[in-house]
Amino acid sequence: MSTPQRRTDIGPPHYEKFLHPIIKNNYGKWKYHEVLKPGVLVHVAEGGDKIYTVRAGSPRLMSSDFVRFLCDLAEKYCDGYLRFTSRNNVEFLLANKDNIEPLINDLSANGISAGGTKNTISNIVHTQGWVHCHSAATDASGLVKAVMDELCDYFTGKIELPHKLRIAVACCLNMCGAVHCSDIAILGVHRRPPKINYERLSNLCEIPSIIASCPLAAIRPTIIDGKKSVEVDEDNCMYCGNCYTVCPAMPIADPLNDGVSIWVGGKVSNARTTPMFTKLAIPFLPNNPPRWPEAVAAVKNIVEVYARGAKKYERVGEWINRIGWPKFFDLTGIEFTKYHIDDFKYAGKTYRTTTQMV
Amino acid sequence: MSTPQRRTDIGPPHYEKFLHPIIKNNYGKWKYHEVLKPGVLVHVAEGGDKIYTVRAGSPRLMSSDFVRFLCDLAEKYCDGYLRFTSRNNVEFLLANKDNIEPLINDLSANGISAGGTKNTISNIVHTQGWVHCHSAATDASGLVKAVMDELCDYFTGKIELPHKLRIAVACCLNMCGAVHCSDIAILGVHRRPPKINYERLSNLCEIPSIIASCPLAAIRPTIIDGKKSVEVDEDNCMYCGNCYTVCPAMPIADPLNDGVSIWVGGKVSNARTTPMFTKLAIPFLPNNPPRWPEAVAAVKNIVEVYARGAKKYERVGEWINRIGWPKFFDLTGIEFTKYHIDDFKYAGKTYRTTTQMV
Amino acid sequence: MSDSKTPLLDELEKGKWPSFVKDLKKLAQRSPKAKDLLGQLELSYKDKMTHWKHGGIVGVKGYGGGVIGRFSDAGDQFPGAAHFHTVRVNQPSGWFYTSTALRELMDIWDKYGSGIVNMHGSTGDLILLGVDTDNLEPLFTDLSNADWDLGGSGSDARTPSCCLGPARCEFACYDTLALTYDITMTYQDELHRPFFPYKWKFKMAGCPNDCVASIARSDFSIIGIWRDNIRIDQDEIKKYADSGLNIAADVVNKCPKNCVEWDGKALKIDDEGCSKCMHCINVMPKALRPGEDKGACILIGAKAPIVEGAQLSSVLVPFMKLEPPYDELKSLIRRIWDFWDEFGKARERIGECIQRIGLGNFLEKVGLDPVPQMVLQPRDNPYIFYEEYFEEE
Amino acid sequence: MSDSKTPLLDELEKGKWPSFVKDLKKLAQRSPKAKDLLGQLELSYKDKMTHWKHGGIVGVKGYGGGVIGRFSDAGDQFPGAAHFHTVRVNQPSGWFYTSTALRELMDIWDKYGSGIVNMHGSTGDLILLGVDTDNLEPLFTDLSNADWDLGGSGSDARTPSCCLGPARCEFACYDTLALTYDITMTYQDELHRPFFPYKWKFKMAGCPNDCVASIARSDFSIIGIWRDNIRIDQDEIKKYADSGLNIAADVVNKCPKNCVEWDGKALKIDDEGCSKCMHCINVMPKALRPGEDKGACILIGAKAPIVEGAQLSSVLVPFMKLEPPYDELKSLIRRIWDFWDEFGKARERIGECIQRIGLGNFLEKVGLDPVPQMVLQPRDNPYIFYEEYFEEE
Ligand code: SRM
Ligand code: SRM
Ligand code: SRM
Ligand code: SRM
Ligand code: SF4
Ligand code: SF4
Ligand code: SF4
Ligand code: SF4
Ligand code: SF4
Ligand code: SF4
Ligand code: SF4
Ligand code: SF4
Repeated sequence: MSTPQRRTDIGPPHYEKFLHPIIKNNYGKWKYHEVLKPGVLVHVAEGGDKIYTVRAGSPRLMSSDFVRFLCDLAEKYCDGYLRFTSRNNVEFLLANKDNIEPLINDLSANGISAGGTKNTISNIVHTQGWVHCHSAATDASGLVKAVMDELCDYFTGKIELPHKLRIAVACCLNMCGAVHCSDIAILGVHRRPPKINYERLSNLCEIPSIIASCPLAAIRPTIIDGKKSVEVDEDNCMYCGNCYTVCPAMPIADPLNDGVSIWVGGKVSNARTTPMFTKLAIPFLPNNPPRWPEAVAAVKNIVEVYARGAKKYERVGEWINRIGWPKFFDLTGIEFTKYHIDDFKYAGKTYRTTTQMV
Repeated sequence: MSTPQRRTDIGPPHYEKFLHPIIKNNYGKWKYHEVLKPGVLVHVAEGGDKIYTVRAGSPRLMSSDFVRFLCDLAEKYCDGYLRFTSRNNVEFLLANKDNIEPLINDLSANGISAGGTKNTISNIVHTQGWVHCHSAATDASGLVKAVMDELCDYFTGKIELPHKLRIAVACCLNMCGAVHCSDIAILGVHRRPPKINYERLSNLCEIPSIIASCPLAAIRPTIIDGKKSVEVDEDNCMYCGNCYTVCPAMPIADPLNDGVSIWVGGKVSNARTTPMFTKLAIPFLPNNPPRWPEAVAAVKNIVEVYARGAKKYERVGEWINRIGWPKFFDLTGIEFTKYHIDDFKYAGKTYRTTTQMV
Repeated sequence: MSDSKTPLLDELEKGKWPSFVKDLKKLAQRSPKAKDLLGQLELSYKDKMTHWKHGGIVGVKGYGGGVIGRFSDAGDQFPGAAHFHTVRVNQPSGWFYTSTALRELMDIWDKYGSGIVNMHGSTGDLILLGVDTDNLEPLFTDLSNADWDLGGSGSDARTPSCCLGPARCEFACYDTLALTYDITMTYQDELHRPFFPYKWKFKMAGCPNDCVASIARSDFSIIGIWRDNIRIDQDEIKKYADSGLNIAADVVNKCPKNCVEWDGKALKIDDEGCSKCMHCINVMPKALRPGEDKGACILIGAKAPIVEGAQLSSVLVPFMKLEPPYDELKSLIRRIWDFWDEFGKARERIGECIQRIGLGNFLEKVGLDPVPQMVLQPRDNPYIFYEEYFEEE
Repeated sequence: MSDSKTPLLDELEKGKWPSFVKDLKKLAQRSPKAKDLLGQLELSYKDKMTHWKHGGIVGVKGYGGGVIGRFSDAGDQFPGAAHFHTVRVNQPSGWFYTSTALRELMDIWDKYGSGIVNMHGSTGDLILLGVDTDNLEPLFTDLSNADWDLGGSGSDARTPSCCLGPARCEFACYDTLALTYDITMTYQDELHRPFFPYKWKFKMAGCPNDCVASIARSDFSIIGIWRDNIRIDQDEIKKYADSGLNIAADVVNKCPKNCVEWDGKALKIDDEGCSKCMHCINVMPKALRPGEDKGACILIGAKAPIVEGAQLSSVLVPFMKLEPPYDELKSLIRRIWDFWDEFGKARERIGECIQRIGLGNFLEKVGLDPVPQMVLQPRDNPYIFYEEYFEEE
């Protein structure tokens, strides 16, 4: 058998090939939608056609067999058409309303919940963690599983929320999980400066790149054993790990001190408010695998306090803006510390330059 | 006659000596006030006592004879009690309501208007200018006179405004007039780097202080004729004049290029919004003494557009926040330029990070 | 004690949310790589630290990106994890699939790799997790023959992604899927052969709801919007009111610009004051719709915190019509890349570069006029670099 | 052409606003210094530039501040302007005067100086403008014998100033005049003998309206506020409503925290949600008053732009009771000055110093606990300097 020819720069398959016929026929001609119940949407076209969507939770990290299982369901209920969402849920696109319940039953028989629409907690956007990244200060998939186990009733809509609530996890400050704009975020953090392996460093790394990598200019050139090297001004290091990203000889992982921080009040949409960054809630909680009980409890507490206090259509950040940060710390019982006070480049803009405290 | 002994560290006269008896009796026991008409207030004490205030415009820069003239009026109408306000207006404190009109008539016979209360334009907070400062890029007193001549009807309340409107003038970037938080501000500006007098510099100035004085690190040490000196990186100089403040050998005044800039939308009070900085409206208008017609017209235009467009109780900045900056530039016909885009340290926070344009 | 080799991970088999451990343990029965991955992960759970080594450059011929090298520091214990590279497969626009296509892909993956996937990566790729260096070329060959290509990694244009837009959403103001496909095809070279100062991400959202988080997560954010008036169907408004929606509380009072009026009979919107935030439309999609003069707002510069702090994208072009062949857009992209090429420093994202150079200077260099829509507010400091002045005669 | 020596300035005799030119021209008839000042000013109007030279250190014995040296660069043309120093006279709290006191002061000033004054300077002083070096000592002697003292200048505590507070304002939440007098007297040494890294300004406002612009213009801003509930007189509310005030539009809708309710009969305020912004009270002073548990919010760090950009003061102590002898306040001031003394750089305002050192570190050093009231929001970047950690055993 001759080796098949490789092809390059062909790009992804054209999306049209993958569109359900109803979608293809009504492309760009949708009129409105309704959320029939949590996890179930109907979109109605100008001409009256309808497409039903069942959204289901997914672990994102999965086996090819799991994908095949999803394909089985898609074939059984919706002519093989399925998609994934920007938050890694899976969506089944149904022409036939009657297939909705059987599909949901099949899913739930396999431990998969429908949900994630409208005013629910959707899937957690997350990253690789210990599963696949060298940079990780914590795991992602396990942490997400632990949190979602606890919050699943908010995903399915069993417990109602004032509005959408979006959680993200990133396992290091690179923030591949884009936790910087989430209602609640969990971020893996280091708490000690990198340890330098001088020998590897001079072989492997470019000194200028290392120096440029430090957000706080804490890395200075130096000479070690006659070789050009670097040293870290530990007083100016805030453990971001970026020097490690550019230079493998500056590992920063430290099982004793790595852990997670909790962030709140970000959002992406332009609905009502402009997009907002996530702000620090809890500077540090220990890495406690396999179930990170401290982190899970912290997130749950915030969700519950939000659910009790927010008004309809208020995202977490909007709720906090209304009640004020002092009240947020008060209601959640979270301690406000020196760490909460910004000291990076826009710090001055975060001081309270008014007598208005709420 | 023996020289009288000088006394030191005695501090200012105790204010109690200067309080009108009605004020002394009702100190801290005021119940409410009313604005009887522009320039005239009545404050009513818990026990029913009343003190009337007539507020009148003042040029701030005045002769001792003018002060005596004010004293004459105070003696004639209010037992000699008068005060000045934080915006340099003069206030007469009257026990007798019947004295209000005669006092106002006397004032106006001498070219002085009552006004400045409530929703008016009050006096312009300003600085020394060419009258008394070495640093001035423009005059202050003359500029203020020219502007207030034009806006006097807004001071007297003849023309109504949606709310208070406060104007400030500062003659250089030191901003002694605190123009950084005013509804409208006029700021004297230079547009060329300092010219260095090397000889004087080495005699008069400390090199490290000069270097530290530059907000943009545009000043570098150098050697001129064997002497330690400095040079200015003209590409990084934004003409703030702070090097001149610390070193007389770096004059920056330049009649050809000095002028004024116009700023809008700041406020100090915590009423409704938090205090706000003033923002750039017009980067440059020529110095055109004695009447600065371009600057006067620019301010008047903004006042008029504000008066037409703002809702009751909206300060200039609140009005702009509601209609949006694009609309502000549109309505005033002011050109938006590269100069309006911040490039100093918080620049990144001023970019529009949303699709919301209003 | 349990017999299991992964007692810690086993805890994650419990609970209401689907368990990746349960799933991967099943896979491990047939995939040695998956088995060793779980073994190493268990070790991480025990040690509380990662066991992956830093980077390592691997790839497929002629491509600079699309593969992330990954080597274990516990390869002796877990040989299947010793090489465990990632292959980023460029997903179809909007993450639409047929089961047939997915099955074909999974079969190829099982043939060469661990059988573990991410559906999907944060940037949008379909991620194949765990393949040996030697299998990279054959895997790629099979993929390409099945019509799949790689996505981006390294200092290149990353795989563009988009919300499902007109495929299933009535709010879409332009065709996000078509544009994403077009951009992806147009920039195949930039996607596969890193030559930028750093990574560059495109994300296309059909409306200001931004369901693909483009304003937070892409260097170049294209967000649909309209210029004319919100379309109102007063009958449907009445029906919402009749059906119990509290229009005063949920719409009028929540409008950030205070520009909705409702007198119990008709709804009025002051479109001039409206910031097109979508809220009222989101609440009453049957009654309200974006206007008809649609296009997109182009924003630039979002990124995660490192180095200069996180940034959101900021407005570059307040409104642009977006119709194939998208010449205006592509010309702009080209001018920006030329600028970046000239002025960008290594590992400096475009957003950081613009902040360093100054937005005003950047605009000049890419040939865009400054407009107030680009800023939240004009400068509040007087540190102006005047460029015009008179010379003494 | 006119005969006048000041044709340009003469233009400023016209118009509705009181003319300083008219006034000073009259003064010039008896004051040669005033005459030459006008002459030099006319020259500036012609040349479009200042004719004052840079600084020059002059003063009165034993004082480091209070006098600003000013010399003309056109002293040959205008000998009366050759020396034209400023004397800053410390104004009484709240700028209250009797005509007797002012007349006495003006007589002294006419004796030694130009007769020109500013009522008042931006910081608050009563400013005597234009005296020769030789006359400084005799002037000061006469002033001090008439109970007047100098204010601040240079790197010292500047003359504190305050709104008229309880003297004539029903909103005052503490006694601004008494505190200002007390502070001024307590810190006479700091006021008169520069020993700080740079200037330090105190400003006292009786309530959040901040009629003395303390939050914008003072390093240490003391702004009155209350902790309990706004006092409501429902009868007076009714009267406002009856007299035509649109409470819904002008109060309810303008409340920034949406915490006022008005049903046409009674007004309700959710005091927990209220930010004490003053607006509702300002609009209906007869009906609403600050609560009874009054004190002040202490804020720190305002300044004009140079060097690090303008700053507003920011919250240091959300609420402090302010009763004589103000021990808590003075202890805080002392701790801050000690800190500044140790950490401040020359010509670095306290606000700049705090930003350089970090507010969190500053708090630690002055012995204040961090509270969320100090910030508008917690940090949004993850660059945290953790101080606690475990050491390997
Ligand atoms: C399927 C998906 C797009 C895709 O191409 O995959 C999607 C689809 C829809 N979004 Fe979204 N959004 C999706 C991610 C997002 C994201 C991105 C994210 O979460 O990372 C956002 C921004 C979130 C944020 O602000 O942090 C997002 C912000 C919205 C909003 C604005 C909500 C708000 O008020 O802030 C709406 C409007 C609404 O919910 O009323 C919306 C509304 C919708 C509608 C109703 C649009 C429509 O008419 O079809 C869609 C069904 C909604 C539902 O879930 O109730 N979608 N939506 C994404 C589903 C993710 C998931 O599995 O949960
Ligand atoms: C796989 C993925 C996380 C995931 O689990 O989904 C990922 C994984 C890595 N990211 Fe990322 N990033 C991924 C999306 C992101 C995102 C989110 C996004 O694209 O929407 C971000 C934040 C947005 C942004 O671009 O700023 C992100 C910000 C980073 C950064 C920080 C870049 C910065 O400018 O601050 C780094 C560091 C770097 O580039 O050296 C990084 C680096 C990495 C590296 C390559 C680690 C490294 O330093 O070499 C990770 C490889 C892990 C591995 O071996 O599997 N990754 N990375 C995502 C890509 C999947 C895909 O192609 O679909
Ligand atoms: C007289 C006065 C302006 C006026 O016409 O009212 C004034 C006049 C001068 N100011 Fe000022 N400042 C005056 C209030 C202010 C204010 C406003 C305030 O205090 O509320 C400010 C802004 C607030 C602040 O403090 O930041 C102010 C910010 C400055 C600065 C910039 C300081 C900074 O940190 O940015 C300088 C430059 C310096 O200190 O070297 C300065 C410097 C000066 C000097 C001494 C010029 C110099 O560089 O040597 C001016 C002397 C002029 C003269 O010869 O008469 N003046 N100066 C004000 C003092 C009168 C008084 O004592 O009552
Ligand atoms: C006399 C004076 C205090 C002093 O000790 O000298 C004073 C006195 C009063 N102020 Fe003021 N304010 C005085 C300067 C200020 C300043 C400072 C400034 O302008 O530099 C401010 C901050 C301005 C800003 O925000 O930029 C100020 C912001 C206010 C406000 C808040 C207005 C707002 O909504 O933003 C009020 C409330 C109001 O007007 O309803 C107020 C209200 C008042 C009241 C009604 C208080 C009262 O119950 O007596 C006083 C009479 C007011 C009037 O003018 O209608 N006062 N007031 C000052 C008169 C200055 C002048 O001659 O015009
Ligand atoms: S967030 Fe950090 S540890 Fe996690 S995948 Fe990204 S680079 Fe790796
Ligand atoms: S960990 Fe971050 S802050 Fe510390 S030295 Fe490395 S790059 Fe700098
Ligand atoms: S603003 Fe500048 S020029 Fe004007 S008085 Fe102050 S220091 Fe002098
Ligand atoms: S004028 Fe300002 S910016 Fe220019 S060199 Fe002097 S201090 Fe620096
Ligand atoms: S971004 Fe807008 S167009 Fe795209 S899916 Fe979300 S709501 Fe629909
Ligand atoms: S889109 Fe937003 S701003 Fe516009 S009317 Fe609707 S709610 Fe108001
Ligand atoms: S600050 Fe408050 S207390 Fe002082 S005068 Fe103004 S309104 Fe009255
Ligand atoms: S003081 Fe301000 S925030 Fe408080 S109730 Fe009145 S208007 Fe609302």
